[in-house]
Amino acid sequence: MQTETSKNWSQFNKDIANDHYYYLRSCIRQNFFPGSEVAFLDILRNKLGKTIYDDASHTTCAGIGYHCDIVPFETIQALAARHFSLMTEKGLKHAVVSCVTSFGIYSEILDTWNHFPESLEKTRNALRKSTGREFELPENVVHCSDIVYKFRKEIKDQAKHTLTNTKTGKPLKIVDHIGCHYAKIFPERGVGGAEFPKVLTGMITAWGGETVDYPERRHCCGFGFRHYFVKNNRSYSLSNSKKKFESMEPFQPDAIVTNCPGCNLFLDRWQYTLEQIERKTYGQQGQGIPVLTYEELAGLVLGYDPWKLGLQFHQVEVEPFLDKMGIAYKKGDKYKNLDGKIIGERPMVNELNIV
Amino acid sequence: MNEKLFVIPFVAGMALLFIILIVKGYKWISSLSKIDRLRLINALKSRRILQSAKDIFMECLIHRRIFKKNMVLGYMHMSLAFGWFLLIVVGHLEAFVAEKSLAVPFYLPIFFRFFETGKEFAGSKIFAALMDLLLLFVLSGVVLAWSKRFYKRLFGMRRTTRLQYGDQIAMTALWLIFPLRLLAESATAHQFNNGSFITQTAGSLFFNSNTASTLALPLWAAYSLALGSFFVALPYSRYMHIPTEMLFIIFKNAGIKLKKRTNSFTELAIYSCSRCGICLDNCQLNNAGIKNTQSVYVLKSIRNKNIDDEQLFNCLLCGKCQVDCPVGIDLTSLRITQRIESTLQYNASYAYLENQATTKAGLIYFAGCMTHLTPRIIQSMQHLFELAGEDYWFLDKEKAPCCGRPLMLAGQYDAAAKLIRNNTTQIIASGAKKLVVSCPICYKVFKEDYQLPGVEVLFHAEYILRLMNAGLLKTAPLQKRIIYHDPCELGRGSGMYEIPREVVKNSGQLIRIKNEQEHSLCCGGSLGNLKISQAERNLIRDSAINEYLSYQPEYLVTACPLCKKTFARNRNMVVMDLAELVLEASDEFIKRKKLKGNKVTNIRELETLIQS
Amino acid sequence: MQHIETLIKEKLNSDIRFVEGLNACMNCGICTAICPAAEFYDYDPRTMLTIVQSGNLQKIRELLESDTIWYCGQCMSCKTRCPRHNCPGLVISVLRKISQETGAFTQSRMGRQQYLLRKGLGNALLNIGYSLHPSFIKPADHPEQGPVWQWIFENASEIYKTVGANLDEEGPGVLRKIDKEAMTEFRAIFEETGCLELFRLIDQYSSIKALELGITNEANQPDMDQYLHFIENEQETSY
Amino acid sequence: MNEFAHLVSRPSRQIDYQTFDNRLLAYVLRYEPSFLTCMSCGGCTATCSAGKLTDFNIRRIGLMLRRGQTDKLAAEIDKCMFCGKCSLVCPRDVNIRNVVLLIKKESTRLHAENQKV
Amino acid sequence: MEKEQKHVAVIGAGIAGLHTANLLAQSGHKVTILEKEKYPGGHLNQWHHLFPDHSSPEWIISGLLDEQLQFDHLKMISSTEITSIEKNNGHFAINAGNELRIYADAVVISTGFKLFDARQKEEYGYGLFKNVITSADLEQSLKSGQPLTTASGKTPSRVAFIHCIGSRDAKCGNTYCSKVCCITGVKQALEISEMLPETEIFCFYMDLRLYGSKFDDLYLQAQKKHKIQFIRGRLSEAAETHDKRLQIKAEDTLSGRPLRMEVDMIVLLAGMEKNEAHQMFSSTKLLELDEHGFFKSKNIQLTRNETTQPGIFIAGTCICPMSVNETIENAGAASILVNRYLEHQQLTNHHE
Repeated sequence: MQTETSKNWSQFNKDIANDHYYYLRSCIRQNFFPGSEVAFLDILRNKLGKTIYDDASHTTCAGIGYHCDIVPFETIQALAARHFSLMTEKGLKHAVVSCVTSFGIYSEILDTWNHFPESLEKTRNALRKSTGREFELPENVVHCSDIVYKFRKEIKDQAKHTLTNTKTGKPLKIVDHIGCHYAKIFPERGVGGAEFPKVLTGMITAWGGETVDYPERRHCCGFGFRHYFVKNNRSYSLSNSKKKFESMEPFQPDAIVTNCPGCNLFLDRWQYTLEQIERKTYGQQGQGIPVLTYEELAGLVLGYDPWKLGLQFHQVEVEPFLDKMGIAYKKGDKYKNLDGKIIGERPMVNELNIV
Repeated sequence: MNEKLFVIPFVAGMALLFIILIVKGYKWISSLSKIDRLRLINALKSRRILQSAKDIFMECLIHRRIFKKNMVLGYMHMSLAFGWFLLIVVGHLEAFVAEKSLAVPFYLPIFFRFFETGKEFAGSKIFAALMDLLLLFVLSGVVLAWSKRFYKRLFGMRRTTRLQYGDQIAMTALWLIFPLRLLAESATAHQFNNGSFITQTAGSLFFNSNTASTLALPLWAAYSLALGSFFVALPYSRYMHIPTEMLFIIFKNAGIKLKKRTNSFTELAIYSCSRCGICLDNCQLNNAGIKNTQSVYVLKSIRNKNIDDEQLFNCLLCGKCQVDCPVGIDLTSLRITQRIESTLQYNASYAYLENQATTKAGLIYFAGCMTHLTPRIIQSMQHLFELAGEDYWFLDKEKAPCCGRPLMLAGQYDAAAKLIRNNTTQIIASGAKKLVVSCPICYKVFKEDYQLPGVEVLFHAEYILRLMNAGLLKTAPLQKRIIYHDPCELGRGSGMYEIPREVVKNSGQLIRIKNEQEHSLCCGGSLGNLKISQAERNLIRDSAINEYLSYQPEYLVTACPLCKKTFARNRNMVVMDLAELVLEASDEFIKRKKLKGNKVTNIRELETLIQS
Repeated sequence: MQHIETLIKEKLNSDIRFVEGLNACMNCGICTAICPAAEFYDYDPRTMLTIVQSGNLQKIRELLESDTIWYCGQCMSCKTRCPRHNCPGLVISVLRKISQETGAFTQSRMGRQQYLLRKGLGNALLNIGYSLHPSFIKPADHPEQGPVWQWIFENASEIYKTVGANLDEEGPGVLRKIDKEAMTEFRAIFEETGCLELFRLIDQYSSIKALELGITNEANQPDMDQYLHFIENEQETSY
Repeated sequence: MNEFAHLVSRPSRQIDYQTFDNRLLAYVLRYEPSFLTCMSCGGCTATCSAGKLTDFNIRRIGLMLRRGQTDKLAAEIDKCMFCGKCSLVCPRDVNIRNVVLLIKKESTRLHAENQKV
Repeated sequence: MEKEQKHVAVIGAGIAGLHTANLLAQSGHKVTILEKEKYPGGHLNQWHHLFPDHSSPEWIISGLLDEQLQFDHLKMISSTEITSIEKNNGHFAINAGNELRIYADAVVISTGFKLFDARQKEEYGYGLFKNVITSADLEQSLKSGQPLTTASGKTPSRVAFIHCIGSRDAKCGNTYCSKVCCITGVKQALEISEMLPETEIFCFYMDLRLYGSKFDDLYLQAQKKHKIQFIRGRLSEAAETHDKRLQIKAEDTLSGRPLRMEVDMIVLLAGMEKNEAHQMFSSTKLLELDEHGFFKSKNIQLTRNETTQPGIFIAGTCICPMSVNETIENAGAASILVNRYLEHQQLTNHHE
């Protein structure tokens, strides 16, 4: 796990495969931001012309279980090995991971196998014994955002919108939140390293936005795994997000863009909670700060319909941001099903943004 | 216009003074506690009143204590106080004789020469001569007082107190009273020839008939004014000590003591301070350049109600100041009382002391915090206990509760009581009959503030001397010149001077020095002072060391771990505790025996040897 | 007593993550400075690491029985900065594992919560092959999820479809149902790699603790539902 | 029942130099400037009589004072027995006993002041 | 017998090189100093004051240069970079730029150190936030005589010194202690405090390694007179706030709590690193380097100035981090060893 870091990571560009990916989904992103994964595949296939295999047979990486300490390291190694085996079966060598926790898990496992070959051998045996599977080590394991970053210019070329405030003509101010496990453990596995990662800022600036560096930018959202899953510990999670909001508040950002599905969830939901219990909002004009995934951001830039992207899944209303971008959307469509009927007994009212 | 009216300033001043004194006196007496009031009544009724009268005479008029300190200073105080007193007494006699009545106007004796300008009466010449003599006596005191302001060394003093506003008025008035009286009487004498050898001579020297008749009345008026001013200023000046001290002596002789809270007796003590400044020169803080926290200033601040912690806690509590206090005020207790008042709101929590294990033993050794910083003393004590075959429990060997005295010195008596309670429980539970301590700070508190029925509290010097007397500890006096330094808490604090000296004499050659026993110096390390810096402590220590060095001692022996630690930081002298000295002398004893051809390797062998 | 401490030592030294996570700590505090848990809990990764580095097994044992090791939020920020390449967060993982394997976790409030996680998250994994499913996030337990989630929760099948998800259906896609074969392999891995054994240990030690706390049914057997309820509601004494 | 009862912002343990109350520190430094030279060596704690009996840590008290953590400090200082060993062993000759006295003095005053408010 | 004049090449005209060259010239040797910069003096040219006496380094450099004037057989060639050194029959051929080739009987390397590039510690924001400066930058600023201000021209109300930048840090590959930064930090803190008495100054340190004579006096003075506060804890990160101040985070390790503070300026006490020039010597297998990339001594205890290659000597901070007075002492020691070597060589030649 030792990494020689005697270099400027901001000058460092990691190796990102160009095509033929194997897709590994994220538990939290599927649950809370399903549209993002759909959009990612669509962008890759239809906008960038890449092939990516979406396998029905892969499972969770059990990373949450691992960080909640109920799943041993040996287990997640074998689960990762199974995924590599599935990938090997398909003749693919480039894994693309939707979840930052999973990405951290894969990075840790590959690093361990590299430093302790006996653990790789043990994993091979365990996988063989339990499933009869064999596997090859992947050539390239990256996070989905790495791919979007790599093709940010191609996306810009097809952009329908830019990240500028259409009313003022000024770039939109966007806060990036990377997610701890993206580069904090292995700075060399993140674009731009751990301190000033470029993976999201690269997208933001490429698409015309302005990034905001605020004091607690690198601070954890507070997920803490067991700190969210156990109800009584949740105030820890809340407190850490609050710390971030307070720190970013003076900069008056237009939106937060996240790399990690968990962070996206917490930065969105804790704003609502803080508004409920402390009567405090951190965005402009008493509103919350919209929190978007990078896939959603790319989708908006490429002109996807906000409700197809799943922006209705967010608690903090995203409409102010869409308005600033000058995106035309139908307000009523937000709550409609595929047949064009309003879902639910009453249309959703977002309590947070009622002034 | 009635020229008699010039007496008005005197009469008014006198009346005002009496009213104030009566009011104050009533307040002081009435606010005494019930017990103290009973004590006072008993004292007034018993023969103790005679003792008080004697004390008042000796201290308030003769100023015996000041005489003891310095003859010139004593004379100055006596001539002023006793001389004036006699002037009043003899003046009254003269008036009674002249008027042949006891019912004379009370101002008459004061202005006798003015009113009785030509009358001859039995012994008038003698009275006149006597009164002149007394006036001369008083005037000599005034001259000395003047010169003291300019040349204090004559009085053996390096410093005198600074004056306050009230003091300045009263003092100026006092200094003017007698010269004015001399001038007024001289003028009258020149006019009416009713003076004697002084006034008559001065009259013809200063006046002609013209000036004498025009200046006499103004001079008498000035004299009356000076008197009146003095009386008015008196309650607001240090001269208040004159009436207060008398009451203070009566109270003190009645057995009334300073309490842990301020009361009327505290106030009385404060008012009794004449600000003579004798305490200033005794104070070793002078060596550290600290010039404003001495007892006289603290008393003044308390009286003015502007005492602060910086002044109150900047005192070694060594007790040197009160040794020479002419009024005999318990200055240390007074300051501690004030510290108690200052720290009354503080909390303390020693819950952690609860449930400690005790050990059954016949003797308890309590080393105390300070001894823990001088492990050689502990080692020596343990050696001594082994030698004596004691079954002892080293109470504070590992877990070390404090004795409580340092807290008391810092004014926190309630907190100290908690420690005392804890330690008492431990000591009683152990079933010990003896408690030996090697630190005078602990000794004082164990002796005075602990209730330890059936337990004898012994200072290690006492214990060692007993071992020596019982033949359990044999020493051969070392060929060393030794100065014994009296620790403040042991000497002035607990009155133990001779026992440690006996021990030293058994172990070496004791040199007697000037500042010893109750005049002994403080090492500067005192826990009583919470404000002084280490650098200042070093100055105090070094001045003591330098004095000791002038006797060319080989060992400086003390009986206090804190003194030892403090002195040892100055590397010019070998410093040791009594216990260490004794052990060295004991080794010497063994060595000498051995030289005589006997092989001694341990105590048992020594014992057999001694027995044989 | 002695046995447990020897066991702890063995387990520590045999875990490669421990070897990776602790080189030599020089107590600079860079980890605590940045640690989100150090700010909101009485927790200090530096001190934790110093104790582990000291090799004092009794102290390490106390650590395993304390809330301390459960405070870490596993963000691994400590790893980024440590000038000696230590990773307190990783050492914590090892300590937590040993705490569960030795039963020490039942001695602390935060430790006991492992039973909650094993039941909730553990069963979810074994049953569906996901850590989460929309049906698990019940609005009543998750007020922070807000009214939007309530709407999603109540209308999941319809809403997920609008964004192209494949909720609980066959084939690939978002939230698809993971097929039988995959689940068989998944569970076999859990069995083979000791995860199920860990679950059994957590269950076993937790029922011992329940018994110890007198949380039993009429047959004097530990009542694990009640125990679950107990640890769910166990409050922090103070902070 | 408040459904958000379990969700409160936790108090921060962080020493925040932007917000800390330095009144007590300023008072101590005014009357005992030797406290400035403390280098946190811990000699005082090692010798402390109270420290031998309980977890009382005089060095840490000095730090609490310097970092403005006055809330717990007042209660903590009450464990001091005033024996003075700390001052005697201090390599920088800090008059620790006076520091304790000053803390007591000013915290008592501040407490009284807060009561009034 | 007539003593044959030997030729010594000294590479690097910092104080170590200048002093060694002077001493060798005094012993009668012909000496050539090769300096890659235009002017001699090395890093000291950029330094304002030295510790512990706050003296100016100019007098050291000018003193050494004045001394040179008395030796005709001492010559300095500046603006010349060495490209290679070859050894032939116990003699050395030194190739430099401009087709220059010098033959020497012995070589003294005094190439000094390289200041750690603080940009590598990205988390401190050097090169990114204008109010983050290094100790070298501060020294330049002090040398300019201008009052110290923040980037926006304001007097800083709070300054933090951060110790151990690029030292004792495996993250940047330097696990050793640079030794002089602690005292430099204290000295600079004192100087700022003298200049701006109202400014609050904090030093974040891990250990205060004030090993030298009078160093601890400065520490005491800093605490006592200047109320400079020392906090034991390594800075974790610095970030710019909305009003362009800097938020820093460390642990106050002595109280075991994380600490946050806003300051107007951060001074990073950058450590000493191996010079790039070292690589040239090691790649040609001429000399060995130690694990930190400094030149390896033949014997670290006895012959600190001898390299693993007979005839090539080292002096000053190319061996390890050193203070100015240590460097001067070290240069003296080097000259003695060179003398001994040349005498021995003369004897051997004579016998041959």
